[in-house]
Amino acid sequence: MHIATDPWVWIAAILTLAIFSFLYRENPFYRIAEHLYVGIANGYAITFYWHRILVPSLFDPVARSPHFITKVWLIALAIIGALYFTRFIPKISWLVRIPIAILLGYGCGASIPRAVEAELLRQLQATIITRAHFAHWDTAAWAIIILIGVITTVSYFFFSAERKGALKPISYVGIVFIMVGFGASFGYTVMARISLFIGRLQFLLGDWLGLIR
Amino acid sequence: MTPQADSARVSFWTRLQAIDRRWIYLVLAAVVIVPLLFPFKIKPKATTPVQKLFNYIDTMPREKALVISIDYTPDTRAELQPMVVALLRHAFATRRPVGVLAMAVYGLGLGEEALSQVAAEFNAHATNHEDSIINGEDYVFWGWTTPPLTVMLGMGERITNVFPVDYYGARTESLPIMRDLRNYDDMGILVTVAASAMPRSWIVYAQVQFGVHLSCGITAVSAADFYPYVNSGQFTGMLAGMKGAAEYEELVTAKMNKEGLDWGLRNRGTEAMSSQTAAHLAIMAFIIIGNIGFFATRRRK
Amino acid sequence: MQRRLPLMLVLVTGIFGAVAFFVPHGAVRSVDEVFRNDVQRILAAFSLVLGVGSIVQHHLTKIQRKASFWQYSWITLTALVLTAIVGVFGGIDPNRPGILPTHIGSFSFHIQTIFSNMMVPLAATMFSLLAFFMSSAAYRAFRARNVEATLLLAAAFILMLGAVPLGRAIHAELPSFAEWILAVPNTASKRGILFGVELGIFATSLKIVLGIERGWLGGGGGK
Amino acid sequence: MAFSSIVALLVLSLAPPGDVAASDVPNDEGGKIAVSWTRSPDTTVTSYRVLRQAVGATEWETLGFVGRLASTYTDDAAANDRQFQYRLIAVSPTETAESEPSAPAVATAQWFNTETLPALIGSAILIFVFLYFINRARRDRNLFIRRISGLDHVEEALGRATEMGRPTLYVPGLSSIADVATIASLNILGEVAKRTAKYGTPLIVPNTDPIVYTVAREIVKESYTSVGRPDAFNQDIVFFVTDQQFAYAAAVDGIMTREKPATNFLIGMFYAESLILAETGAATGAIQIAGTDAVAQLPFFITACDYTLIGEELYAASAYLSREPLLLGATKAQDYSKAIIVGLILLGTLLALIANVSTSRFM
Repeated sequence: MHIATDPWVWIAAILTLAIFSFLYRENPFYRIAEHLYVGIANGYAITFYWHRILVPSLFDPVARSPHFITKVWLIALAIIGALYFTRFIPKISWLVRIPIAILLGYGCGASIPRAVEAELLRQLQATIITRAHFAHWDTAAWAIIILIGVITTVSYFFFSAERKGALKPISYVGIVFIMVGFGASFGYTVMARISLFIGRLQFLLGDWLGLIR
Repeated sequence: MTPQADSARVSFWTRLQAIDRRWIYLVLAAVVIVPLLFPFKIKPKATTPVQKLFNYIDTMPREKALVISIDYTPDTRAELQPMVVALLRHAFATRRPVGVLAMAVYGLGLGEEALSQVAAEFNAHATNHEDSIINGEDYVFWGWTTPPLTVMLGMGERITNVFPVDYYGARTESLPIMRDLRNYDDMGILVTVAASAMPRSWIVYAQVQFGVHLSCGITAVSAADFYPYVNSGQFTGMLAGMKGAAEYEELVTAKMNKEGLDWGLRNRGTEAMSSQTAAHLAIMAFIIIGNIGFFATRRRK
Repeated sequence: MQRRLPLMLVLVTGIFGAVAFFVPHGAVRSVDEVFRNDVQRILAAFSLVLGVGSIVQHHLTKIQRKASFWQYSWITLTALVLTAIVGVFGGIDPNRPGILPTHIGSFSFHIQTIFSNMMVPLAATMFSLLAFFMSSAAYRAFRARNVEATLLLAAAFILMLGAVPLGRAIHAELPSFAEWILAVPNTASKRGILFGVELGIFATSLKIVLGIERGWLGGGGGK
Repeated sequence: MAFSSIVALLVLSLAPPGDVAASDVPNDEGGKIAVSWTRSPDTTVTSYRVLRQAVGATEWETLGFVGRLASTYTDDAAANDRQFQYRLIAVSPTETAESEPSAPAVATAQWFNTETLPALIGSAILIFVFLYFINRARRDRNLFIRRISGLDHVEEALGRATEMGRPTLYVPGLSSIADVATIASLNILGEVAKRTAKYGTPLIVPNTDPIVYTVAREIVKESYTSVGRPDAFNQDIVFFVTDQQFAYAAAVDGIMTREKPATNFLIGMFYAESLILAETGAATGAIQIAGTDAVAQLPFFITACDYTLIGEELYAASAYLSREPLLLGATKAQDYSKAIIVGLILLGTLLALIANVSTSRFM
């Protein structure tokens, strides 16, 4: 058992225990650690926004670019970007809507046709059963089950008709598929949460206390 | 069942259910710590999606690059970092060019950790310039920029426009590896390792327009939600949670041993499997006992 | 003006974003490339002002009003300023140091060291608390109280057993049955839900571009 | 084999590649020409040399070499709107054979990528369906939406709280006002507040977002006055707790154990703290109705709560209650879009099985 000597490993271990202390009950150590986390995260983000976007894509080109038109173009963009600061100036805070509109508009516009292709058409196409599926019995059976599952799940979330007649059994089969799907997510979520806790113990018992190899 | 025995049984179960949740925390902690100190060996058997990704990377043409996108943050590092390390070892062991980028700014530090760790592992055993792993020749760490749309669409045209400068600050045009790594066409596969919906954006923006081959390493929480993309062929296989990481580690270690690179490297994912198993059984026991208590008391009310 | 200009901008950039997908012609493609690599990137760089600005404003008002736990706000602000100074002036790449030296003797406080030894443990441990909440909820709340919950728990048990060697011990086929549940019924139900979610995203994007949905204007604080 | 053909084999040396063709690569911004040919029958060929000549120029320039199995080559350096001719030379260890030059070809840029046609049609149909229903919803507020069974459970749960004379707790989720789930939750809160006002059961609404808090207070006050009980409304029904995720969960746990509400509503956007809320609620024996579109939290709510509104059911319930044109129109439009999708799947399967059309475009 050889305890770590690096001061930083001790700092990391103390912060880990401070967060775990919440399990006993909410306390000052936990609050300190939580507020520290928010501060460091934002300081880290500022660093990389500065070094990896503003410097290489704005300051360098403006300083070094031979063409005057590029300088004017980039400075104009920087001015529009600076409008974000107006968010905190009450009288003219509506100006922040201009940069937001440009980013939001392009993002929504770009996603519409692409998502229709990737999420609707491709997934729809993958549900269609073709003769290729009948090459052997299991691919055929699974393709049929998936087709039924997709149609009944979609029908469960159909609100324009009362759940009477054919829709009643279809919705029932749909909820069975949905619940088996959520069961699969539930089982894997349990697995995920445990892994995160194991990761922290691998640090505490390994790197800090040196108990495990 | 006499009334007294009946009420005794009910009061036992209600008391058992009402115990303080911190006792349950202690039980869970013990169940995880003990197997960490005294692990029992577990050989995870590769499931189909993991095998599919491994076979694809193994049989990719030699000059095609393996690109890894770090789309997760330190929150889910325990599950996803072992995947990145295993993928890097697989690529370096088979002498493939590697490109790494991060779509989450907090993924940068994780990318740096994984790359320096695996490069050091290989360089420790390298004898000459040929087998050592050199930044700028064998791998490039493009770093991060935003918004995601600029990256995903821009890398289909020219990567050096999207990443003029790499993580370390060097100009990307000057790096030798970038000569034949211009855009998606020079990539064998791009693996998005993520905890959130970023893989969906890679499909919607990168694959639809440029047809790049994609796969994903995902936390077990969202794994079930991505199976439709594996089924439709949009993802070529998938690594799900720490179990997926352990399976891929197993395949890579076996491959490296076969190629005479048996360096006894640590596999974080596999090491956690014994605790993972114990904790699973504990959670299942909690649910079963809880439900027995529930049904025992319910009949009484 | 406060509403018409942003709504017009959203419409124009929205239509351009969609059209750029359909037109391979060089004229449109080069404008799209300039728009993505210059306009989007520089505006997004400044968007951090919104995030950091609102956090600083939130904590400053908390300190001003002496709201509950206001003292802790000083920790967030100082941590933010110190990390930013070390990062911006200390530089990112150890062999390309910035103006500020990032180590005193052997004790280095380089941005990557701060990241690995402060941010990783804080973030990772915060998330690993969930394992505990999960275990106590498993014991005291997850009940097979109706048909749906019973189905869910049954499928979850098969999955969890399939993931551990005990599963193989119970029945050789259990792990592959667990894999089958994920690959077939789960794929079907998640694909069905995916169609609904995608139509929801499509509706929201369309309403924003056409100016039907105006909630985002609120973010600007104006009328 | 006739003597003459043997002689022919000896004398005529290598057979050149045949029918060389060149055409513009479609769906691009120009600059690319695809060259194709049939491989030379001789097995001794080791590679092919690709040559190009601009129409009107004299000499041929070599573009590159391809292996003996190749039968296509893409010239990605052809200037737009200029005519080029291509020729192949089959190379074997001992000799070479030249092919006939191809017909001239021109690289052009296209204004529409034909491969995106399905996406264009799909988007157009969906845009039409959505705009149609949003307009109809603006004119006719009672477009039919079935009553979500979840709302009957809300009714029962409120009845139980009234019988036992214990308060009702309503948690509107942890997200901001911009989140669709929060808006849906506030619509349902309005309905719940009307009943608690009528039956006189105490209502508790803790908040984490200042804007959601102010909106929620207005909704509850309006519900109380609309039922004719403005007197029953007081300022501490709806209150702001904290914006810290886990501190909020701890505070609501305190309310659940102290006030012992008979009914808990957990409706809106939830994150990891949903486990703590649902667990404490279950432990206090309250009837719990949940509703969220947070896919990661749904499995926990389903097993921990008595009834759960799953994803879109939450939106439909809010549209059903509020009859707000945007929500109503969107729900109806999504219903009909789903019907189209199911129709296409069934039609596609029928066509694929009968006409053996393979959909391998991407498989």
